[in-house]
Amino acid sequence: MSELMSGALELTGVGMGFVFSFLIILVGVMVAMSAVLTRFAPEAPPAPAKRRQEPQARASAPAKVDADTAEAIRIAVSKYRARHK
Amino acid sequence: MSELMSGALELTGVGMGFVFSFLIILVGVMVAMSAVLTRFAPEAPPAPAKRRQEPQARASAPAKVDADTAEAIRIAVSKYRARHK
Amino acid sequence: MSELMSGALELTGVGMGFVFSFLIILVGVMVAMSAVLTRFAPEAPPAPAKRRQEPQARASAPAKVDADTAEAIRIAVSKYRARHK
Amino acid sequence: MDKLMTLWTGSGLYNLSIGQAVMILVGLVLLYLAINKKFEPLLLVPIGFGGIMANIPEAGLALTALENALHFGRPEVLAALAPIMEVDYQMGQALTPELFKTFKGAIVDMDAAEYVAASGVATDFGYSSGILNSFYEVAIGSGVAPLLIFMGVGAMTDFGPLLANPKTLLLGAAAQFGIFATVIGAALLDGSGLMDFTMLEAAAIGIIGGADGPTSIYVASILAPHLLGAIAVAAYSYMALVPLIQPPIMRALTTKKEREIKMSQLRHVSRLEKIVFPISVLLLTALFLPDAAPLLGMFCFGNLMKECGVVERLSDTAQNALINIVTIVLGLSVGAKLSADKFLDMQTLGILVLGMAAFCIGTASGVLMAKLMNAVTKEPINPLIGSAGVSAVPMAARVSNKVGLEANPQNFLLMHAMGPNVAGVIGSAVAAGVMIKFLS
Amino acid sequence: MDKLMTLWTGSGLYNLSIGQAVMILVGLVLLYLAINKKFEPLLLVPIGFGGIMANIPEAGLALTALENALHFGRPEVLAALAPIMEVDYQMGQALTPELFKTFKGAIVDMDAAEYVAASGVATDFGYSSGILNSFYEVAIGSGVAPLLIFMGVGAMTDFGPLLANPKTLLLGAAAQFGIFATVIGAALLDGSGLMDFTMLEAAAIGIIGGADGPTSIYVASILAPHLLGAIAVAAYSYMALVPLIQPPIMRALTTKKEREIKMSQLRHVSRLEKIVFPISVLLLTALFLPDAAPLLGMFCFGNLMKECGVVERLSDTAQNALINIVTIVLGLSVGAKLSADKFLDMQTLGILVLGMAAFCIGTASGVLMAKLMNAVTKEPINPLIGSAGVSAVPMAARVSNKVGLEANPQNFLLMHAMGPNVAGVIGSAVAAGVMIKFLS
Amino acid sequence: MDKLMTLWTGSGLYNLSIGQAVMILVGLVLLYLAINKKFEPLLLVPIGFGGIMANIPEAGLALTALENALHFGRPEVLAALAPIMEVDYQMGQALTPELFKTFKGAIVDMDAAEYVAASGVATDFGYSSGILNSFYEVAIGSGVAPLLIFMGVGAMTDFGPLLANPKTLLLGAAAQFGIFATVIGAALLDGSGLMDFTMLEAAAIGIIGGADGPTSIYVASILAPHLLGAIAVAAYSYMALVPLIQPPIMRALTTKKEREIKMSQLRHVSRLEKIVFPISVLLLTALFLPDAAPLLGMFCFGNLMKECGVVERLSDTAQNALINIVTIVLGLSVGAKLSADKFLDMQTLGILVLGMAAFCIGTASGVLMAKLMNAVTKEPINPLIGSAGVSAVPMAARVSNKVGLEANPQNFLLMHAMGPNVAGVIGSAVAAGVMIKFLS
Ligand code: NA
Ligand code: NA
Ligand code: NA
Repeated sequence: MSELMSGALELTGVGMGFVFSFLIILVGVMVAMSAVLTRFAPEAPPAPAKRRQEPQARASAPAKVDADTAEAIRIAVSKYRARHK
Repeated sequence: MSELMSGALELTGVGMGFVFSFLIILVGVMVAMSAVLTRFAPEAPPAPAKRRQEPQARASAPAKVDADTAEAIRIAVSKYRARHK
Repeated sequence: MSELMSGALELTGVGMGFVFSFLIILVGVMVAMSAVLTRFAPEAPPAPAKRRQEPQARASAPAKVDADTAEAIRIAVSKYRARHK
Repeated sequence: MDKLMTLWTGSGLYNLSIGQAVMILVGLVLLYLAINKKFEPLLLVPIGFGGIMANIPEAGLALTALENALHFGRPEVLAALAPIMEVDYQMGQALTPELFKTFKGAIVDMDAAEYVAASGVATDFGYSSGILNSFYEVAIGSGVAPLLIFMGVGAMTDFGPLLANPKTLLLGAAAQFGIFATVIGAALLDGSGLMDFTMLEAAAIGIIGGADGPTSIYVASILAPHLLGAIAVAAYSYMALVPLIQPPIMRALTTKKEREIKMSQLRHVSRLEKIVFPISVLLLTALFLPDAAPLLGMFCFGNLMKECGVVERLSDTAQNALINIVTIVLGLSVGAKLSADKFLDMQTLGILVLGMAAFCIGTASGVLMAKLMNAVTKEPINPLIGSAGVSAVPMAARVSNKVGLEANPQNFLLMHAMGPNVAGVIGSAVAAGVMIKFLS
Repeated sequence: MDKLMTLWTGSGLYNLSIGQAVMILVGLVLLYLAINKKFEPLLLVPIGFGGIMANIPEAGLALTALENALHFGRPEVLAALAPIMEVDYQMGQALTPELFKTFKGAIVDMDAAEYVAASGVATDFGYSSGILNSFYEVAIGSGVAPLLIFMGVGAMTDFGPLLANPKTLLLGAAAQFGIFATVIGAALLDGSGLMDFTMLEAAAIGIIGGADGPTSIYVASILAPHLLGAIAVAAYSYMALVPLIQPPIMRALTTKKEREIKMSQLRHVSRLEKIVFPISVLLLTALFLPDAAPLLGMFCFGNLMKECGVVERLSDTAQNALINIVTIVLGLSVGAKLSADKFLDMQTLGILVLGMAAFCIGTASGVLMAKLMNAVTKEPINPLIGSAGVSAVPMAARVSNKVGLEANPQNFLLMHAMGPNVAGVIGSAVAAGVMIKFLS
Repeated sequence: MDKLMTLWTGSGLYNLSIGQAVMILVGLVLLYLAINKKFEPLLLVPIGFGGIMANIPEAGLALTALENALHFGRPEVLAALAPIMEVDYQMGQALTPELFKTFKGAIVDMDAAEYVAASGVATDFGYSSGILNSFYEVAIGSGVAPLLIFMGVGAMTDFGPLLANPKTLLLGAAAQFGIFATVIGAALLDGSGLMDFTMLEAAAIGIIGGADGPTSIYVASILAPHLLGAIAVAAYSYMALVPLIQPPIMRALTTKKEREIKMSQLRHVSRLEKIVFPISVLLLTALFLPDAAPLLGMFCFGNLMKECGVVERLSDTAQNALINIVTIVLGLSVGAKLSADKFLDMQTLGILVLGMAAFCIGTASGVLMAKLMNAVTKEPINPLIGSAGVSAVPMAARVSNKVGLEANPQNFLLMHAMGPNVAGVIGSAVAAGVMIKFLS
């Protein structure tokens, strides 16, 4: 077996082993973290959760207005069109 | 005649010659290209053409809405003003 | 007194002196500038001032429209809501 | 007349080599694929255009100042360079092609001090490096561009589906087998005598199977910069071909019944979990694989900016202005590596074949891993989401969804496939770290 | 087995020093403060994350190529470096901790030519500088990043309130006493034998009292780069703490009656005045304090772009894409200076204590100056706006407003406090110029 | 007292030379023109402000580390530099103005290695390069900034009108005669003995007639960097003056009847044609004029990004964030070349006169070419669109339209003038390539 081939095989073994080990540990950490967070820092139920996000919601605020705006405009436009058809 | 002057004249001759040659060739290429494209890849008639452009028209879509919006708003505003004057 | 301490005291004296001198001169310059500008390049009264800004107001134009728009929309939305409640 | 002659002998038409003509065609093909076939256009438009620019004869846009000086090969310049580059040449000696080859070969043999000195001589004689070369040095030579793009990708990635179902990380792990199988494939090709690969080259080619552009470019720039052009082109082309490559493999390895498996709805993931996740990944990287720290660190930083919710303006810039600027420069830089003498080589053919194999094997591994997990665990997994483990975000997840819908029109797998999909990004970065650890 | 061993001996867990572990914790605390307590998150998120990355063992992300070469300390590399760095070492000699200390100490003793040569050797052996180090060199080593941020800040600053009431500039001048008092404090601490400070270090620490991030970083990078990490962290943390630090001092130094003082409405400021103002400041700087020209020049340039009204697109970019990109890079660069050996030091403790003192003294000076002005001039000034003279824009002005509202719910001080607030920015830059003039 | 003295002897007022005072006035005039008269403000605001900053005495913002070291001229620094710079000086020798002149003259005589060594010595003594100099090196010294701006301009250019009427390319060709006539003019001025110009300088000045900022800066940075400041200022000022310069010439060379010529409506141009066009230009450049490849390549790349329709986000960034950032840095960099010793020179006067001549001759050539084409071809061309061939996009096209409307209020020439207008951009870049080919 060539040196390159033995090197490739060794790299494959160590590499896949390490990738799996790392991601399995990560699975463990994620599960543990979720458990801890759910227990000690439970997210408030939906409604208050929304409220909590508000202080920093400035960026998304326009989007919200837009929904209303869109409706208002849709109505205004349809009226306008109806009148000018 | 100074060396600088003879250099300048030569540069002018070669330069203008080259600029014209290059752009004349480019004219030829453009004419040929348009002929080839019109022949072998004719653009669909206006209506389908519009449809073809739509997938990527997201960027210009707001502009279109704006036109309608603007009218709607103009009307709404004038009404509002009429009422509050 | 350590060398560091004497250096620190000297730096403080010179530094605060310079900061105050610089800013006092700046106060003088600002007062003089305002006086000169008010005298020789008085800003037109509010209305014309507005007009003067218009040529380059493209960037701020939307803001202006927005004020009107906002009102129009507020009305439209409230009407819409009233009707759909 | 003299000047006209100069114009003609300095023109591209007079100097065009066959290799350059072919590479210009390759560039045009890449542009065609990008524009007409929508093959990852964000990268392939700049790469294709840069490839054409790099092959403009005499312009030297992709060459360093020293390479430009050698290309024009004026005797006095060569004579000044000869002692520094330790080439046996004296003014007046014939300028044979062998001589130029010797000079070009001597570039890589110089140490840093000699290289600086030789570049200084080239500068003294008025040569400068081409614009694409400048872009390459700043963007890829420094390693900065792929990392900044990875940061932007992090800022666009939602780990919610992965957090809701952590075990899909294993699918992302399994799919990395494509990477290492390709290294073995390169060793086989090398053994067959058809083409030569070193271990470094084999590893750099394998990473194509990771299906992550920035990771591929980062690894190639460290392990085998001379193959960077071909590797980047292969990586992005195959990512664009995912919808063609994957479905047959997925269908071949699964039964209709397996493809119809419905997965339970994903649980809600809290904001706090999403904030803690990138920090956890960073800490694990710090503890277990420092060599993956540049890639995973920047990726997690981008993701943290997105999720923490207090730096929206930085997150927005990372996802837009910054990543776009870097993409333009990176694409042109990759194009700079598409010069004829580096690309038109049997190795490039090998890269294309091996890269394709890497994708196929990775897809298969992901699907098979899902089947294995089904055999072991209770909660059923639709094996179609395994193929998404190669990453190629979000294309591979969409492919899983589409093949799933074919089997059962009510079975929406997209969100489930996003888990392994982003897991594949982490998996490839880990694999990259292992390779850099052992080989660089 | 061999490779597994390499993986383990190269892992972070195996190499983690106590200092690094502590610094990673410090990074996590900074992230917590930034994300959960909203402590200047735009800077502290990147600084905290960068701090963690900088302390990943073996990754060397914050080290130069030469430092990385010394860290791994292969005998052949050391032997090649020894003559250049004038260290007494020969191949085969024992690699004692003292030897490494000698090598590391020799870095600062080299002149520019030797440093280039040594770095070249490190590069020849395959070492490269870490990504955070590259960011640091480009962003802070060149001095460019704090200046570009200052330009962006200028483009966001409205000098209207200051122009309407120019004498509030004096409040911004008085508050700079915090800076110089801190220098005296550092001298006292040094005299007490508790910790050592040089004049340069004392000055760099004092500038924390200026309460301007970019100014602090700029001055620290010139006068005491080794303290930059601690200084930047202190500066931004205390700026975030302004709402806690200032009110007690403000209340202690004022009577209820003083806090209730109503100030007359600010006059309208014309567009032309706002255009002429940054140019005037630039010219005064040119005439009287050229050393403040980089800081004040870029600041005034940003402000002129904003006010002149004809380059909106440049002004927008300076306030958004550009400042965001620079903030990301600057934050990570500052993080690079949070390595254990530079941060875990008695000096850092001194910096934290002195920085806090600087803020308190600056606040008090501003308030007292306002009271002094009230005693001298006719038009009454609410002394609460004096505290805004430390800058920390716009936080300090908001604090003035809030404390004012407590005393009289109808008394809105915000606009009046914006005058001294932006005056403080100019004042700190002037103080920085004086320090650079005498000490660099 | 000592420190006060230092402050005074280090102040700008104490050190201000007459030249610097004049240049600061020039900077203020540029700001006035930019802000009040709307003279190309995007460039002239940064250039004017940078010009003022560059002339702040003692600040050295536009100087390299070596220039700063020479400026302060401490004997020990000079003694260390003397052997490297091959200047005859020994410690203790009198510091005469001649000595400083010799030192400054020696800067350009050093080769690259000596320059690095001398800069290293300056760094060792604590001198660093000013911020404007850093910007200059990065933005213009590398050639990158004008090319990136050209890319952004390409992404904003619509070649539709040119594609609809290809023969208007000839108008863009004819207008380049302004460039070459100026070279002859410079030779005449040189012959007259009034001022001296080299061939390189004459060519760099001529390119002002191309009426394209980035092209002018790119060519000047290669052929005559010492004239860059004056050339850039002239180029942008005259572009702003196009509405004043062109109409009299246009009216003088045409009859009312010619000005009333109506042109037939432009045909529709397909998307595919627009995509193929930039690629065609790139290929022609590759074949015939590789030296124009950097300029035309980047220009075509920008245009392709715009037209291909699949990389909107890159195209948007090229037209906004990227071009704005580069404009800020480029403008300040150009300002760095407005130092008194380089700008206050008879040559600058010559540049201003010749630049104006270039614009006038170019305008006339374009108009005359249109008349010639009318004499030869069937389809009538309104000669007023010929003047748009100088480029100055889109100002010159608007001027054509306006003068046309004066003659016939129903005659809208704007779209017809856009053809020669963008053709002028290509024409200037080709002329630039020819000059670089023969002279660099
Ligand atoms: Na992957
Ligand atoms: Na301040
Ligand atoms: Na032109």
